[in-house]
Amino acid sequence: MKAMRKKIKELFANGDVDVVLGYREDPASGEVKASVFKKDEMLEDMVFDERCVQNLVNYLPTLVARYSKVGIVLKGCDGRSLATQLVEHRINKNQIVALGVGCEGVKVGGKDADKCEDCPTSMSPVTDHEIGDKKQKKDPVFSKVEEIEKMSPAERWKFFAEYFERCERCYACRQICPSCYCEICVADQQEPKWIEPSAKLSANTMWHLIRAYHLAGRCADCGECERVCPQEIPMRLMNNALEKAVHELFGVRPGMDPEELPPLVVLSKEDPDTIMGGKHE
Amino acid sequence: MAKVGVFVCHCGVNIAAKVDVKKVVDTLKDMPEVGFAEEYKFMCSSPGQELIRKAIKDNSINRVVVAACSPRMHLPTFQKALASEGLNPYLVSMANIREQCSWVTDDPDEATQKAIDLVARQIKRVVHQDPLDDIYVPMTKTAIVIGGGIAGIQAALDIADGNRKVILLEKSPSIGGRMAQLDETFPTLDCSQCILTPKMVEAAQHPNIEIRVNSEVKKVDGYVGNFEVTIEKKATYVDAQKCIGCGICQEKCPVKIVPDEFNAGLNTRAAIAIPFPQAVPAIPVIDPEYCRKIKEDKCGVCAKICPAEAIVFDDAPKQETVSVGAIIVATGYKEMDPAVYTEYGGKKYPDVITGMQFERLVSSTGPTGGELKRPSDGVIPKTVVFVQCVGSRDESKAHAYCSGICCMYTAKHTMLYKHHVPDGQGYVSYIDVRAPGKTYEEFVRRAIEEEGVRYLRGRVAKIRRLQNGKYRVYTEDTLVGRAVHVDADMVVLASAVEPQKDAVDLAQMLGIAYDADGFYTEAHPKLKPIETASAGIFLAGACQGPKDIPTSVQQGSAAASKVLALFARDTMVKSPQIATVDPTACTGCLTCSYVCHYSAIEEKEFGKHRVAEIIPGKCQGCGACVATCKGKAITLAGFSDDEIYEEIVSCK
Amino acid sequence: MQIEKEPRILAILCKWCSYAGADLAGTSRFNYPANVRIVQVPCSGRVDPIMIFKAFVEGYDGVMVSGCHPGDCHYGTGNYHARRRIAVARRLLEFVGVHPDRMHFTWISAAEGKKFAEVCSEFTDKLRHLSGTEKTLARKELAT
Amino acid sequence: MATIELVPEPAMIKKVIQESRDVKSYVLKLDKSRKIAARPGQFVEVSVQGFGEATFAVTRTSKDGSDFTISVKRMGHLTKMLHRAVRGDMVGVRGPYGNSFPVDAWKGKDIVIIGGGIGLAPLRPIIDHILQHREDYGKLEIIFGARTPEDILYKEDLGIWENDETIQLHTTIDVPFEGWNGRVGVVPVVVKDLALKPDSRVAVVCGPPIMIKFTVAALRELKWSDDRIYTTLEMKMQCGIGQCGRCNIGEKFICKDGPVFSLDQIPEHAL
Amino acid sequence: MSKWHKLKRTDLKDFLSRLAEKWEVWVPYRVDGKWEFGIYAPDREMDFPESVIHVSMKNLFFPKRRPIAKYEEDSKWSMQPVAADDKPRIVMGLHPCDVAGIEYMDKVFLNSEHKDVLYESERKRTVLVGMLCSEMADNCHCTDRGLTPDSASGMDVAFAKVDDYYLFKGMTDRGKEIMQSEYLKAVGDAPEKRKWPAGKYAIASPEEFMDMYDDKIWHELSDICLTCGICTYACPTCVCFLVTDEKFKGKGERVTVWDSCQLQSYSRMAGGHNTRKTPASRVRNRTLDKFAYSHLRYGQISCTGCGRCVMVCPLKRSFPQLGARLSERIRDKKKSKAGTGARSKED
Repeated sequence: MKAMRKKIKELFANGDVDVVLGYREDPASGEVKASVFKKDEMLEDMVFDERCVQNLVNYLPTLVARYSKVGIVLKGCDGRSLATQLVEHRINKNQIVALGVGCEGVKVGGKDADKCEDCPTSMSPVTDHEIGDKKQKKDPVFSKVEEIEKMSPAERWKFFAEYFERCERCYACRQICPSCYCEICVADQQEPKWIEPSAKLSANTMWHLIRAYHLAGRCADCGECERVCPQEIPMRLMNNALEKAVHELFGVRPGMDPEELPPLVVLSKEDPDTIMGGKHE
Repeated sequence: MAKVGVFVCHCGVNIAAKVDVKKVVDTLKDMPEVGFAEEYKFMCSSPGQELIRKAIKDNSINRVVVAACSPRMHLPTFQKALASEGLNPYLVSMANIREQCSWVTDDPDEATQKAIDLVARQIKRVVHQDPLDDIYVPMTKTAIVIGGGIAGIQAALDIADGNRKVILLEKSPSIGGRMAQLDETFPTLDCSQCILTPKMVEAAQHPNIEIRVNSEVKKVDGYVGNFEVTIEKKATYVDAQKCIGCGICQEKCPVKIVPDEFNAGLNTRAAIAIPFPQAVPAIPVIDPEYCRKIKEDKCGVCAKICPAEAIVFDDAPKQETVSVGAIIVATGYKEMDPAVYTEYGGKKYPDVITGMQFERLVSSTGPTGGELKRPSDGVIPKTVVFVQCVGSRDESKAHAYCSGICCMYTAKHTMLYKHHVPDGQGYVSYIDVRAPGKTYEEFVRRAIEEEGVRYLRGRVAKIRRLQNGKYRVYTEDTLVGRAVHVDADMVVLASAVEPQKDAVDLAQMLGIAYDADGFYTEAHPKLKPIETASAGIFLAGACQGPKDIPTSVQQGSAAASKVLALFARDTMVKSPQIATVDPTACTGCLTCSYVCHYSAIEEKEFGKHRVAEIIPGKCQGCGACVATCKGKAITLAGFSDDEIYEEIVSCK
Repeated sequence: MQIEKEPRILAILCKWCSYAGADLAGTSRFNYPANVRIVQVPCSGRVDPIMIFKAFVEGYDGVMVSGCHPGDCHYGTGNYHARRRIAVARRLLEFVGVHPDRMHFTWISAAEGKKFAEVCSEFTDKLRHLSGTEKTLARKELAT
Repeated sequence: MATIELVPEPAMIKKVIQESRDVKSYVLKLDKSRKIAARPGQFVEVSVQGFGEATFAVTRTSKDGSDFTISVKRMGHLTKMLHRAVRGDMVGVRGPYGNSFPVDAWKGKDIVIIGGGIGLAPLRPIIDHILQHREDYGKLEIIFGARTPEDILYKEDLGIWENDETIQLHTTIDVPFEGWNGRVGVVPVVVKDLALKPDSRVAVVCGPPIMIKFTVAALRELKWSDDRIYTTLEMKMQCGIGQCGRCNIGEKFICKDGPVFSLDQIPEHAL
Repeated sequence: MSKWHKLKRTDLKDFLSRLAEKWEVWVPYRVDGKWEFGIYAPDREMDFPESVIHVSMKNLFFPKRRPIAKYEEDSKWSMQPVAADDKPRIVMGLHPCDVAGIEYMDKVFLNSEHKDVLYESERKRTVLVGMLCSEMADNCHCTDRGLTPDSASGMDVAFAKVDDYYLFKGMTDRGKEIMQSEYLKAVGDAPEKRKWPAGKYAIASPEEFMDMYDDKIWHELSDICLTCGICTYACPTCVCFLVTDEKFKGKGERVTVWDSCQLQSYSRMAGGHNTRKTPASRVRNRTLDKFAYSHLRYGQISCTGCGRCVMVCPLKRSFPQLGARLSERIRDKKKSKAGTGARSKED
């Protein structure tokens, strides 16, 4: 933490950053929230620990529009998220100073966050400065996905339909997702009405399928969609299912390489046709 | 909304036998979109089309659905009918109730029900169809001919004579191609060089032809009428502008160990050399692999001696992009390396040579100055065996196809041999003789009957080098049914005709199809032998398949006529069914550009944002970008989301 | 009517190969069940999985997508892109409970009329076998 | 049963007029005998069954009020569908809604109508009204700007106005165009060129946002006070009755408290 | 006035079952640990929580998805208004802030020349049985908004939880019928009036808020807001909606669907022009609408202090705190009189 504050002070002093996006502990409530730190601000409130769950990358586009240089504190997963944004020309890397911090895992509701289970790296794949350790981790397990895959189709649908039914279409999941940045989301488009605007099972199903599909190969599993969902819809599960799919089918883990194009726009003549067919093992 | 005219065709009994056409009309005429509904025996006939025209006039319908055969068959017919009445031709849609309904359904009730559904769906769809205007794109009336062999030269000359500019691209230092290496040509035995050189010179001097040697295609963008071809000129280390072609450099160059490609590797040449005396242009090229100055920074004799100071040791490859309207591919062939035939000792035995090597051995410009001496010891070969079909018609070892020209050139070789060595004996091992061209058969007969060449029917099993320096050729004579062997001084293998090594790379750059062997595929084997599936790209010569000189020349001229016909127009008409980006909805992620096969998507400034833009001329309308765009900022005219959505949801 | 009970199939076919293949099935009079509804697209690369999702939600029993064989795409590479998208879409649909037999993704060339008819028949058969199982995703009414 | 305000009444398209490249006018007649008595500046909500609703200014009302006209520029999906409509097609209509131009308060004044493109549509009823009560008003000046000659609307009316001695009409196009001999220049520039003095005039401005902004600036430069400049605002509207929420400027709803405002009634950011 | 009547807790189910014979009785249920409103059925776990539940009452009067007309696709025009539901209904367990929300909705939908008859019928068929609060939960701040947690104002019947019984009192004629119930015979003492703590989120006046339109603070207030729509869905007074047509198998419905000014699509016009493109402009709209516009329109600010927006916020951002922060800024500005500061130009 000391090292981080020191680094940030240095960056401010050198004029390398205008603002730094980080985590602030509210002295009153003790809650940790995303916050934009400015030069003359005390950095004492800045924290980095297991309470820093939120992915800050989502705020970058707004900030880079207002400041020319933005520093950002990144966990491993957030860094993956940033990588996916860079490759899609969402943010100009020159405007970013990426402060990778060795992440020891975060906690949601007092428990280790689910997303940390399959985390591939403690350190952001994109960094300008690295603070703390870099630990590469093993291949993903996707144990929760596998649990679902063991169910019969009807059971699976029952499981998801119950959640889809509850969706209020508040779009918190979309709004917090760095990768959901369409100018006009397909869910907001009136003609053709691929997704009807009203919150009902059929339209909600369309919404969740499309949300998950659009993130396939782009989602870096920051898990924010699920965390912010007021109805606790297991969106990470769907994201993970597709993360597992792109890993198995194309050998890709999104966000691990800031140069790597999303697998769904990569031309591959070598894919076997079997990927389109039948039950997968 | 909209007022749709619905026309259901009986197609004689083809549809009406299964589908209750009247019921289809009766069921659909009350749909709110339908303003007119009618059935007719043959909608594609003149009276059928007249029905449409009349309904447009009298019933002021503004959309048309024709339920008949496949749109692949008659859509253009009905589009014309609409256009003739002033209605935009893209406001018609066809319901395929013949190929996809009446012809594939057993039960008449089911067929009728399906037909109703199919037509209703098209009615819903057609309402969403937009009027589209054909796109006219200007055309660059310059052609590029890739490959400066005889086919390419002929094509270039014909186009140039038609008063259009041509770029003649050749990857080697001189145009001329394979024909320049040949001694005499069948079936007339006229001197190859003598008939080719004037053409080469004519091409060089033609004001409409720009010859670019030492150059290769690196990239092809664009589309018919507006190709952008990136050409790379290799480093030659000689300034072509300054060089006067005196040849003193190649004389003085101390490195004389470079295998001479022109002579099929039979001798060596200097590291700086003009490829052959009649080369066009007659400018030497330094081979950097061998040049001591370039490799070791020693020597540099050529530069010192060059009267024109044309040597540039720090030359580097240069890329340039040229705009052309049409492309002729005339990259020719290469002779197969017979090394796979280890039993023939190709490559191992110095006197087992290929057909092209034989050409060079008998050529007056060849390594021996036209005297036929065998490579190993310079002895004049008294017995020569010519082996046909080496690599051709032999699927197990090389190619299944027939190389087409070997029967004839082997016959020619035997004659040339007899002319050089009148007391020599030639043998030909053959499977059967294919001589279908004009006076070809007579030519072969002349070899056998007048020159006394012995034709042995059968495949050579093995060639063994004997102690005495002779080569024992084990073969058979199937006509008499026994194994024979011939002890020869030299063996000539009629090695197969193969596509160029980089043929597939070029095909992929051009986006043209190629067959399993690597020869380029014509658009139609009979009716479009010159065209490729890609508009504006034509084929000439042996790159499309083995060919002799007359056929190559014919194809060169044919391709030129295609190009000239294309250039007779000032603009190109392009289908308007292309994709467009709504810049207000685009986020500028540009992922669409990665899936575009035609590089048609570029970046553009839109206000403060960066957005994707589709170049209308380049877009071919495949829709890959549309499916990639998550925000649906891209619309493909003719296959918009609206139209497809309506088709999906309006099926009952 | 009997047709009502038959499974409904949406076939999204590319215009150059599979649609032509379907035409050839007709020209060659290879019969197949009358429950197939073909939507023409210029290229399988145009197929946005949103179409497949919508088809299931709108109540189709099965969805089939077919384009040119790999290497034969009229537009060069559209079918390669389609292959990846569809592979992912299939995983997602299976994951939320669509029976794998309800999806059929394949390549049919313009010359494969017989294959088209066979695929339609076999696919219909498969769906008939599924008639007892739940048609997941399919909405039943306007308000669902 | 009481009517649900948001459910439209059926109306039939009596006539379709192609005004310009991308603008069509529709003469509509309500199916029921109810008449649409739209005052100048009011608007209606027009529905296409299955495609929702959009807002259109009433651009003309027939004398007996039995039918009325809207002009539709092709923008989104609903307008695209409307553009496909033909005579005899049915649409849904709600309204008229909104306030109107205070034409009665303007009596005795000189009126300047400044319209850009489709922005002339809501202003045409004012002109119609003045021409019907010509003696009540002073001079009538019309400035109409279009992007190109192909974008000029209401050509028939322009012809009539041109020949009416009591009207001064200035038609302008944005940039030079082959075959166009008339005035060239964007509306704000024309306003400045004409050096319109406030005197006893009232100006009514409507057009694309950018045109309104600069025209207002030009008028202010010519010393016009805000209470003399009127405009009719456009924003995304849906219900038309001040309930759905989205068309607010501050506490005012354009659909209910507007769409007609004089500049002194609205904050600067509304322009 | 009438008196308070006792209902034994053990009699609650019988009481409700009896009511359900005539009315549709809506009560709070707990489903998967979450509260929601539903029609009373004896076998479901129900209770009356002390403070508001996270879903707002407005869904019962102005549903999320509300068909207003039906049509047949096979016809050029067949749009028929839906019939309003007039089945008598009791909604039980509303809190004073909920009632204040309903009163606000009345102003929007009923005090207008264009009355919303569907809303009106929902109101007409409903007897509001409100529950007086006995305590203020963490997020409650209705006292800052001029409400009293145990005020029965606007209710047809008021009730309070006391020890092992409930106290009921009929407030209006409509409520009287319920009071006839045989389970409400026993008369009890009026529930004790409490003194409620003053607010922690006092806010400035509507007029003062109006001056803040151009302030640069909106960027600060919006910088971590996701601009999702959940706070507006949960809010009892956010009634924005969109009108759209939905169809399936030849049948269509025109529906109103809740919309939210926090979403980017809300003000986007065909052609791309969007008057509220930035998050800051959307946060500003919502804040000013709650604290100023509503007052100028209807004479009542539209924040009832129920605290639901805080409950549901994915980032647990406190909207009342935001209002207080803004008010603080207003005070600071007044004090310093330093002028306007940098005017933000973002739209």
